[in-house]
Amino acid sequence: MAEIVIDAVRKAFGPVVALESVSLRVADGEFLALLGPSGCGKTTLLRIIAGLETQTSGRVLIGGQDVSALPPRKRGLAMVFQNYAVFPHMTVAENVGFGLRMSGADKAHIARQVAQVAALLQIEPYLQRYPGQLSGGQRQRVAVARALAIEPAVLLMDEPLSNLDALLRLEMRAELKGVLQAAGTTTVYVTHDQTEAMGLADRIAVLHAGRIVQIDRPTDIYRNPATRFVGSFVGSPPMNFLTLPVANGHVELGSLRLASPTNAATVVMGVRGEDLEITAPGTGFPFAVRVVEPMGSHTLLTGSVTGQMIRVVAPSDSRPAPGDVLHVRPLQGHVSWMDAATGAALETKNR
Amino acid sequence: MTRPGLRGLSAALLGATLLLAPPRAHAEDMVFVSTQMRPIEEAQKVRDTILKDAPAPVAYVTEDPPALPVRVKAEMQGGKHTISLIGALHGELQPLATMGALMTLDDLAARLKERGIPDEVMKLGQFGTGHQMYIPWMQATYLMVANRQALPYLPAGADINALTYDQLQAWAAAIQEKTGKRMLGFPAGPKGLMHRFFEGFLYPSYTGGVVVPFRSDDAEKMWTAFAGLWKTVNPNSTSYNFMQEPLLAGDVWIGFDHVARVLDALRQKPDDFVAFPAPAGPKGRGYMPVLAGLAVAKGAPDANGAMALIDYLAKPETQITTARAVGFFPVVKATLPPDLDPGLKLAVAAIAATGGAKDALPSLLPIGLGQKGGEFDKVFMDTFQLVVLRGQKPRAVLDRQGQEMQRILTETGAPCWAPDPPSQGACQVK
Amino acid sequence: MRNTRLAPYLLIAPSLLFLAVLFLVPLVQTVALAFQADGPGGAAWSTANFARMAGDLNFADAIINTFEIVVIVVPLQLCLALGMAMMLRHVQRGRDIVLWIWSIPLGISDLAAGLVWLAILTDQGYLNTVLNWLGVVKGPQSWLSYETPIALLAAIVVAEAWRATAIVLVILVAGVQLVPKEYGEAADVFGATPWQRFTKIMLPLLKPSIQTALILRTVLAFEMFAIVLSLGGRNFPVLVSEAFTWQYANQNFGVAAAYAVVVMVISLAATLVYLLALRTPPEQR
Amino acid sequence: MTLRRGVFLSGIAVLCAWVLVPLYLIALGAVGGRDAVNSWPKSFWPAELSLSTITAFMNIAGVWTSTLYSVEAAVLCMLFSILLGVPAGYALARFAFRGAVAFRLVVLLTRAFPVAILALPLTVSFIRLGLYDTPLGVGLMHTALALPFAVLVSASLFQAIPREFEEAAWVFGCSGITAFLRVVLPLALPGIAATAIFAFVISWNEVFAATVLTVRHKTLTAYLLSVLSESPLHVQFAGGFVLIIPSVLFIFLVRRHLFAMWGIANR
Repeated sequence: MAEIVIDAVRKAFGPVVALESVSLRVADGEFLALLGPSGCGKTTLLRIIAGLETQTSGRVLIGGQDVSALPPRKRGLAMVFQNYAVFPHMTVAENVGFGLRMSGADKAHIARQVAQVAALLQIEPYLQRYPGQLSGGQRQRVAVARALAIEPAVLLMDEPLSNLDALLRLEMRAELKGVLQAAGTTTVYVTHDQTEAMGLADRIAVLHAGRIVQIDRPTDIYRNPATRFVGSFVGSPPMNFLTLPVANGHVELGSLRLASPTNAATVVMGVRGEDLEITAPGTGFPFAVRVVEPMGSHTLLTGSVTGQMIRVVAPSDSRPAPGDVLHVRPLQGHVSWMDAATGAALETKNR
Repeated sequence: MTRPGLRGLSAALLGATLLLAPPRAHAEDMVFVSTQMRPIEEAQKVRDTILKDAPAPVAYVTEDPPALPVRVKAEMQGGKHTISLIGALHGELQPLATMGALMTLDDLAARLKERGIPDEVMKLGQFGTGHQMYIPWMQATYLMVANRQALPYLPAGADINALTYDQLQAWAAAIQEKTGKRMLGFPAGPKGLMHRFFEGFLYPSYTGGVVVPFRSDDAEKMWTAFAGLWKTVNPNSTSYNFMQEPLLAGDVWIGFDHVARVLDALRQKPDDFVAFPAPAGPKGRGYMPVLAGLAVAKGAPDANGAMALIDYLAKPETQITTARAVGFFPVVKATLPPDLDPGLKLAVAAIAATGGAKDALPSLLPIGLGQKGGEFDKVFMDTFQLVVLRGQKPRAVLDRQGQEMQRILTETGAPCWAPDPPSQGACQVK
Repeated sequence: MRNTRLAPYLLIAPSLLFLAVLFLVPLVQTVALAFQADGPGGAAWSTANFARMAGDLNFADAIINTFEIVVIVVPLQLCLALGMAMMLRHVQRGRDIVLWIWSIPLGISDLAAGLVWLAILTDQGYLNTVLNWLGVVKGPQSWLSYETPIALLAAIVVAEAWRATAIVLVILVAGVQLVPKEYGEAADVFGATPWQRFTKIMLPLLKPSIQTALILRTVLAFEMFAIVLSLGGRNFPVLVSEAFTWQYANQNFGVAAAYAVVVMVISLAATLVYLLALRTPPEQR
Repeated sequence: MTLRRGVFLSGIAVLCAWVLVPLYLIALGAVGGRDAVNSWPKSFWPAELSLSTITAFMNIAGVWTSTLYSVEAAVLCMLFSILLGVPAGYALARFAFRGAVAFRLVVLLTRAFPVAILALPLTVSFIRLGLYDTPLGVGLMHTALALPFAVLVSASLFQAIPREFEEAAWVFGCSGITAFLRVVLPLALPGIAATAIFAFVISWNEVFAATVLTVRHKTLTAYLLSVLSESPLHVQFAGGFVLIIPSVLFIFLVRRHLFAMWGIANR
């Protein structure tokens, strides 16, 4: 088992900078998700850890050893690829035992290990089949089994669930979490799906434009986004943002008067849709409903406040008609403030 | 799906390793390269009958005439000799002698004296050097063959063994008139020997020479006459390489070619065909005797074996076998047995009639042209193409082609050969 | 991957070296040979070989014949192959077999193809047998002589079309497979006729394949040699057969090289024309 | 069956016949012997099925040895094309390197030339190098013809193999070379085998260079070109027929890969 330290790693492809000086520490046995939109550099970072890509500068340490100059095979890690990369010309058993064969393990050990992970991932019936005869979900299991078979100190996963359909993804997510918790492997998991990251990870590192903008436990990321970007990327629906003028250290919104953490001319107020409650007229701010989407567990209302679009998660029995004007107000203590210019979160007193 | 591919590749690799070591089982056989008897069926007869009783195993290899000097030169330069014995025409051996690629065979010539090779023939093998460069091997010439169906159309009073070009034309014209078909054929295809017809038959017959009178008034008349004759010639002639095929197929009734290239027709249907000498022109009955000789390459891997083989090939029995098999005739004193097959008999009679004709005018193969032999032949074929096939005026064509011919002769410095009068230095077109 | 910088160069080095030795060197040699002639005191630069080539009685014919063949055969093969490729899309059962049969000529040498058609077109060949039976001709008739240049040209065109349409077909079928069916279906939905679907959707998308096929076919057509020799003999000189004759029969390497240079220049020019005329703008890729 | 379908199917049939009937006719010419070749009018059925012409042809000295030389040259061509072409194709497919475009261009450029013509000056160099008149020399010349295809086709074969397979192999303990041998090569092998066979066919069929570069060790095509024109028609037809048979078989072997190969070679 090993701790991963990423020390000021920078990666540039010619003039294009993919990663700007990223530093990160993944504790032994920890499950870290790298979350971000496509093109943010999360896969590049994962590939640098794996040794498939060479950083322009900086170091990668695994288990205290500097592996920056080592080829992938000498880094003692395993990886699950986005398209699984299950070798089509080998049987499932040969695939699962591949890493062990490469390390020169004896046959009995390989057989034992293959049987064990196959049982864990429920792929025993397919061991003698070729990957071409398997479904996507089964291939995914094989890819994970192949990674776990070598009992790696570090497991890297690159969007392993993105090629599965929604239902299968949910199922595999739960299974993966169970298996990995039992194995206690240090895991770095790349995804652009925030629910996957929230559900699986001990901690989430949110990447944006080649930088880590926030690294925290999932609930903290959700509750207290470090930037406007994090708020809008994590959570469904994304956080609402209202740009409001500041007067005398306060902002006014309908009948609300809230203390602003800044004295700049404007400030951004961030509040999640489920943290807005519908109140009687005169107590909140007016919200003109445009679209009503009954979702079963709740009703999603889209409308505008002072000309800016927000979404409100209302109870499922609430059925306003488009065009209605409701009054809403944020729950106590569930408001985030961001700098209007930089989008960075501002410290608030009532935290 | 990868399995068959894998197996295929490994099979291929296995095959490759086997093949990369080509069989050298016959590597020790003495190599006998020949520009004669090249067509596969003839070559096969050489191997199966003529060389069957050879003193030692022989690898008989055929070679296109132009390629022979290239190959001999390459072996000389490379220092890696494979050829022991060379069989080629007189004119093809001469450049090799000039190149210094041939061993002198004076002792062998002396030993073979009692075989009865005529002195003047033996002497040709010295190229005027005083040393024997090759031993005469066998001889042949060209002749005409006609289908018996054509005989009724022969012009009145014409003797088939003393035909003239005018009579030939009248004959072919009569056939065309009666049958509506042009039944006279010449081997004017890419591999045909049409140029020999011009060099050895037409030119001497009309002009008494080949090079010197190339652009003479006689030549001009000759071409005009030949263009007239050509009107009665089967148009497929420019594709014929061998006349025996169209003769057998009945595409032509009258054909001219090397004896070896009509022999098959005579043999297969001796009752259908007659053979006779080529026609005569105003200056005589031009004909080209073909003499092939045997030479030993300098640096030959097996010079003694080569000489032993020459000895064997120059035996009267072998010479008769050769005549039977491929239609080349003995140079040594040998009486052809009376039990010759009828086709061969027809050829023998025709050849005897050719050489023995009162007006016979022998014309040698070009000599001393070396690698330019091909271009020399091209001069005649180009003239033929321009005058006869494209209908250009002979005078202008002859003047232009005459310059071309002079260029070749000047570049090679080849002196005149018979029937042109001997020259000092390069032969000159008048 | 420490050594990625050097690795690709090490990998291409052998083939690059090979092409340099067996392609560039002889290329330069050909040009040099063509522009040299034996003068007094060894070889000297001259255009004498080209003068001899141009002055030869077969030169004009060879140029005309070569171009005639290319101009007739290449478009013919393209149309034929396009038709076949389009037909193949609608073959359901036995597509494999049909495809195999149609691509058989791909493996047949031009020498063999020439012989095949010689068997059909000789005086006593199968064509005349059929024509005789139909009453078109009476008895054997010659098609391949210098007196029937049109028939001879037609014979060579037919033989070439028979032999080398397969390569165009294969390239086009491969190209067709790269075009998603949805494009045609979309056009269909929007009311395009089959002909419009072909001309407006399939042809433009096939442009790269057509370009490849045209370049390859044209270059190979300029190289044509054995088929002409078997069918036409000396009645139908083309550039490469003349180069061959000068090299092999006439033993004049300089004039042969001059012919080679002419063939190469024409081929290269044709390739450039195709590249420019059938360019696909990068934004449409 | 509708009328349209009928027209369509007969079109297919006509085109199949267009390919097959000439092959049948030369087969007739090959088995018929001299009499059949000279007969008129021709019969479209073999009068008697005799393989005597073909066996006679195959027994002619020189045919077997030249067949052997043909195979030797073709196998060498195949090996060289693969050994030289596959690494270059791999480099083009997997590495972005300075000069890749130029290299691709050089390879493509060789296709814009009638390469066989280059055999003319090569006679001189080959004589000097001792390669003249050897199957090795012919194989080398034919490699120049086949190499561009081998490079471009193998490049596209490798491009079609996801890079992740290789990366997975690296991660699971392979070096660059073992990953190539254990993972990439097995996947590309069918395509490479097809390319090899195609190189074989190119060499087997090539006449011009083979004729110019050889004297005694002629390949079968070159041998036939020189002797056939001096042979009677029935022997010519037998020779042509013998040339065709292996080609037809080879095309059958590679038929599945033919299209994939060429489709990608387009680029």
